[in-house]
Amino acid sequence: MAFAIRKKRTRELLLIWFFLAPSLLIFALYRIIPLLWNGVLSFEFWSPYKPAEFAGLYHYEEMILYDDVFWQSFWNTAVFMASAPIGILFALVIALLVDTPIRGRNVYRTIVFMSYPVMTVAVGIIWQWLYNEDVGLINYILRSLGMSGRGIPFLNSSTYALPAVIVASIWQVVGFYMIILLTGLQNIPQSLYEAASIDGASAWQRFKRITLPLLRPSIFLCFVIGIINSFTNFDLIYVMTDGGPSHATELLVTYIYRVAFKLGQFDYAAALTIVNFAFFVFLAWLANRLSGGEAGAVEST
Amino acid sequence: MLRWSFLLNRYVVTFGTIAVAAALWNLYIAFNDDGIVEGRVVGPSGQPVAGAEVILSERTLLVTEPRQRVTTDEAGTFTITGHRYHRVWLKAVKPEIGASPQTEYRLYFRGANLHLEEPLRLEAGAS
Amino acid sequence: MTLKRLTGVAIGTAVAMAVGLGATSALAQSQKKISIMTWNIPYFEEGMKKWIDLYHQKRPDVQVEWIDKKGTEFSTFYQTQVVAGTAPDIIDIQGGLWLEYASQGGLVDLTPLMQRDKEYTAGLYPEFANGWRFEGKNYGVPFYISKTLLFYNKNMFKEAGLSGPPQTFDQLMQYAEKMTGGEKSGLMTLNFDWLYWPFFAVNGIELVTPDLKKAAFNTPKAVALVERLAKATQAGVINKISWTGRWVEPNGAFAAGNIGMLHAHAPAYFWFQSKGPWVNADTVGAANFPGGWSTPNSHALLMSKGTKHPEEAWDFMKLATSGEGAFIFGTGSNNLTGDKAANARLMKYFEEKIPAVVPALKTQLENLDKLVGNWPLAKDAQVKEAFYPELQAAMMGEKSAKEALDEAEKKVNRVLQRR
Amino acid sequence: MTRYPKWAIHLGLAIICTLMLIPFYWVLKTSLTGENIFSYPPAILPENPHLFYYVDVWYSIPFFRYLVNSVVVSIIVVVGNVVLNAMAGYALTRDFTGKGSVIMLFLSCMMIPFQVTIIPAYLITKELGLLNSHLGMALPLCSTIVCIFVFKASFDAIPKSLIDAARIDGVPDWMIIFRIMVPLSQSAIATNIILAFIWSWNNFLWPLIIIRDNDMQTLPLGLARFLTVVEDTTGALYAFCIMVLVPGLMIFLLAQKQFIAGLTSGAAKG
Repeated sequence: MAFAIRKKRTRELLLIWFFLAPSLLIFALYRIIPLLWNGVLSFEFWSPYKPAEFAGLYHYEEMILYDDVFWQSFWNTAVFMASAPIGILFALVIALLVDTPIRGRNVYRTIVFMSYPVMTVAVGIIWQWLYNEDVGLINYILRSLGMSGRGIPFLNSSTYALPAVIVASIWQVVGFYMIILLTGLQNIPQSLYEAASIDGASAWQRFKRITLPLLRPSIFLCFVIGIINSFTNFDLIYVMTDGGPSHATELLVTYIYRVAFKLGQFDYAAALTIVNFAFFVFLAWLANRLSGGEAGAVEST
Repeated sequence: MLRWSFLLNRYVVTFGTIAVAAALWNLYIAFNDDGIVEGRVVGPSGQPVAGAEVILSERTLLVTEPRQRVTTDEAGTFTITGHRYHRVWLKAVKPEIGASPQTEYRLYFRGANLHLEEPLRLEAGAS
Repeated sequence: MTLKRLTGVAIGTAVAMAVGLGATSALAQSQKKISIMTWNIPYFEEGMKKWIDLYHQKRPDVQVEWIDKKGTEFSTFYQTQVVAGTAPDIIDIQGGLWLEYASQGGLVDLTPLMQRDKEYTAGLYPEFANGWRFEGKNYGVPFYISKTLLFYNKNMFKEAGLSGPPQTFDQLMQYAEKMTGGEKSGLMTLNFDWLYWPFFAVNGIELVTPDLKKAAFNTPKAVALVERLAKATQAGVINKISWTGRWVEPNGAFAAGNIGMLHAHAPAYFWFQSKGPWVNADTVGAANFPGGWSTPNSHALLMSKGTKHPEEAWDFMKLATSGEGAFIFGTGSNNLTGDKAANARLMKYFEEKIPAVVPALKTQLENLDKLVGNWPLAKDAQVKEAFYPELQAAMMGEKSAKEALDEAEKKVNRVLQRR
Repeated sequence: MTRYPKWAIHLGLAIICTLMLIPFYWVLKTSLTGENIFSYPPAILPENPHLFYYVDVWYSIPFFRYLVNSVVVSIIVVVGNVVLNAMAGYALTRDFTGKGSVIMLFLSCMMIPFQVTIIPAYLITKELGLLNSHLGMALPLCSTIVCIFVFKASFDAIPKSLIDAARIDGVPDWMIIFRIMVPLSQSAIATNIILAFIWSWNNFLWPLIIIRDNDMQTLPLGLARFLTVVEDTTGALYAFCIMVLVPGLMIFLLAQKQFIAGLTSGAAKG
């Protein structure tokens, strides 16, 4: 009997790993091996034209001690990440609105979601125009309302550029957030609200006591997506500002790309990649420590 | 009879409609892509001009290149056949009278037949 | 269940399509083949066909592959191909990108070939050919040429009571100031690569020492110049887009008719003409920058080190950059080439077809001894990256000129001294 | 659930939708008029709209060929995602040693930006002999982490009793999956289809790197044709953007019902 159970268990384990294998293989080929490659490269002097030479910690030293742009892009990435809650809050409001039993809510949902499937390049080009200092729509409206004399050069000022890019990025992803939150909302049993109403809870109390807690896994999933976004959102910045002006919108990912392919320092870019990755692993660990149960919720979403 | 009802879902209907529309459009194109341009050339006062040269040009990057030339008949009408463009420029010239401004005609597909409602009007003195 | 059925149909379609398409692309691999990679000229399709026909008259047995990439993705694609050992044989490069490849030994030294084919080499402009020389070796042959010049809006000149283009730098700034007001600003420049360097050259400022080892730009004169330019920028005399826009924004603004003078290179003309219907010979003038200084922004054809057929590739390069081939390119892309004879023919062609652009094109062949901003720096891209953001910060009023230049000097020196 | 009057909700949503739609409106308007978007003041209504920029797009690039390539790649990606993610998602619903590490591994893989993997990924694809092929373009996207978790959550939501009952009856594992779990996870499948389609459809840098053959290019690569510096291609550029957008929207609209339900089980039933 014990043998039979063990045999069954072995078969099950085989099945599990067989099922995981294709996905693991794809990730190994396209994520993990490249990451290891970067790891090796970061300790070498290397270019496409020359054999590699051992460099020790040269690149890491350069980065941490001398490279202001690295630090700036590091902070920009952190700011970008910290802005995720704004988008999520906005999405939450929309989700609550389209969750009400009103006519045409499917139309509203579709419209809000519509920005997500647009090619990022197109999003970049159109927002570039919206923000344009002389002819952009936003400045046109501001001027028509008499709120500013000369146009505000949103993307050309180191003060406004990063927030401006963040707004465009939120515009693009808010529909995606909304859908996630909306689905979370729809899963909350109506009976809970009814019971709370009978107990005389106000709308705000019901929101705080029922909606928010039960929505936590969805909100957390949004956060994860927001954080991924701040690490991988490349196209939008590339098109809108190319990291400028004066690196005001440089994120780690755009900086790595610039260093590798525009400045031809693949070895240095590899070191940046490793630090970028370490930064994320640290964040994940921190989130895990701080939120305990929440990370478990992400695992199961 | 019920067997075919599974075809009535939105996927089949949507893609089917698109396929049918595309097929119809291609059918329409097949019957109308002989590259025929028909029209008339008139003088400044509206009288038909015989023997005017009509030039069909294509635009390459930034300059227009003449591709075909025909001459109008007694009634001032002309017919160009076999063009393969989706944007054509037409201009009529008769040295003794003048020339019409080079005008762009955009078409919905390559080689579409074009029947000019408005005649090409020569302007005195222009060339 | 709908979804399941859909999935089944989808798999079938995908497999069928993949098999069908795969079969066609698997054919014909055994022949000798050279590949040429160009820089954002996807519209040159017809001309490329003519080139290949011409080439086949001489070498009927060699297949030619054409790849075209946009400038922003060009180096990403190329360097990936280099690592994989499948680099295109011939590449068309703009700006200083090639210097890095050449300094690391990634390009073929064309000097022996150019010396061998004297007749061909003699037909090229030596000034433009020398722009592709690094440490005494020629790595490229000029393909199409352009350099900066000053376009000016004649309507705005008239309104401001000005006639003719400025002759000195002070005049340039005065004119710009006169035309500024309301929506209008007097001056705009393109800023990518080193296109703005004539502003420094006309004031006698050098970027690096002659041995290319140290920064030489941090002088009181330079500080005064940067202060002046920054002040003009803050006052709107120089449009801010000069320091932030790339191509579309500055040229688009000029096309909108609100810019007095635009410091750009010749191809800009076609672009803003297509956006601004008002642009013609009577409304837009073209002149040399004060002092005749200009930054070349030319393209060259270069050969990758990994090429298996250098002779075949060299024949194609010669064909594309001289005689009939160069003429085909000039008419197909509205550019001047590096070949003197072809340019003489092209000038006639432009005079007949697009007379409005002729004044701008004429400047391209003048003052060839006053080209600046084309230092053969092995780390050109990194130097640019160290210098420009600081200059930009000063122009946007975020740093004082002194601070910015100090910082830039420190960074540029670090790049030049780093391994 | 709420006591706000309906007109207020409609008003709020109308404002939000307007904000979301303005950029779309502008793309659409410019694709119909081709005007210089850098002219001032901007024209709010299109003047003399026409469809000819769409015709230009069709002929400027081998549109149909690119479309077919895009469709093929997207189908491979969508099928790959549905099948492989379902398998991985199912595996993650079971208990086994190393499960925590696998999940951590998946999560950290999400954070490696594609841009830093270009060169090694290219070399690997070359070794696999998949350069210049549809499968080569599709493979890196064939399994995505977010979607694996969507499946896992959806499977988790299926009552254990149902599966146990089947097991006791001696139904083999694979049959349980295909006869019980997959039919009950239509919404997760819809989610996978939509997201995988969008990601694959808009993929730009990877096809750009591994495709040399003009016949193999996908639609987003056609973008370069409309960003040249010598021609006025504004109208065509925006028409192109619309033409690329439409299929994604269509898939969303078609699968919307299941999609919303799919993310529901994905997000909340943890």
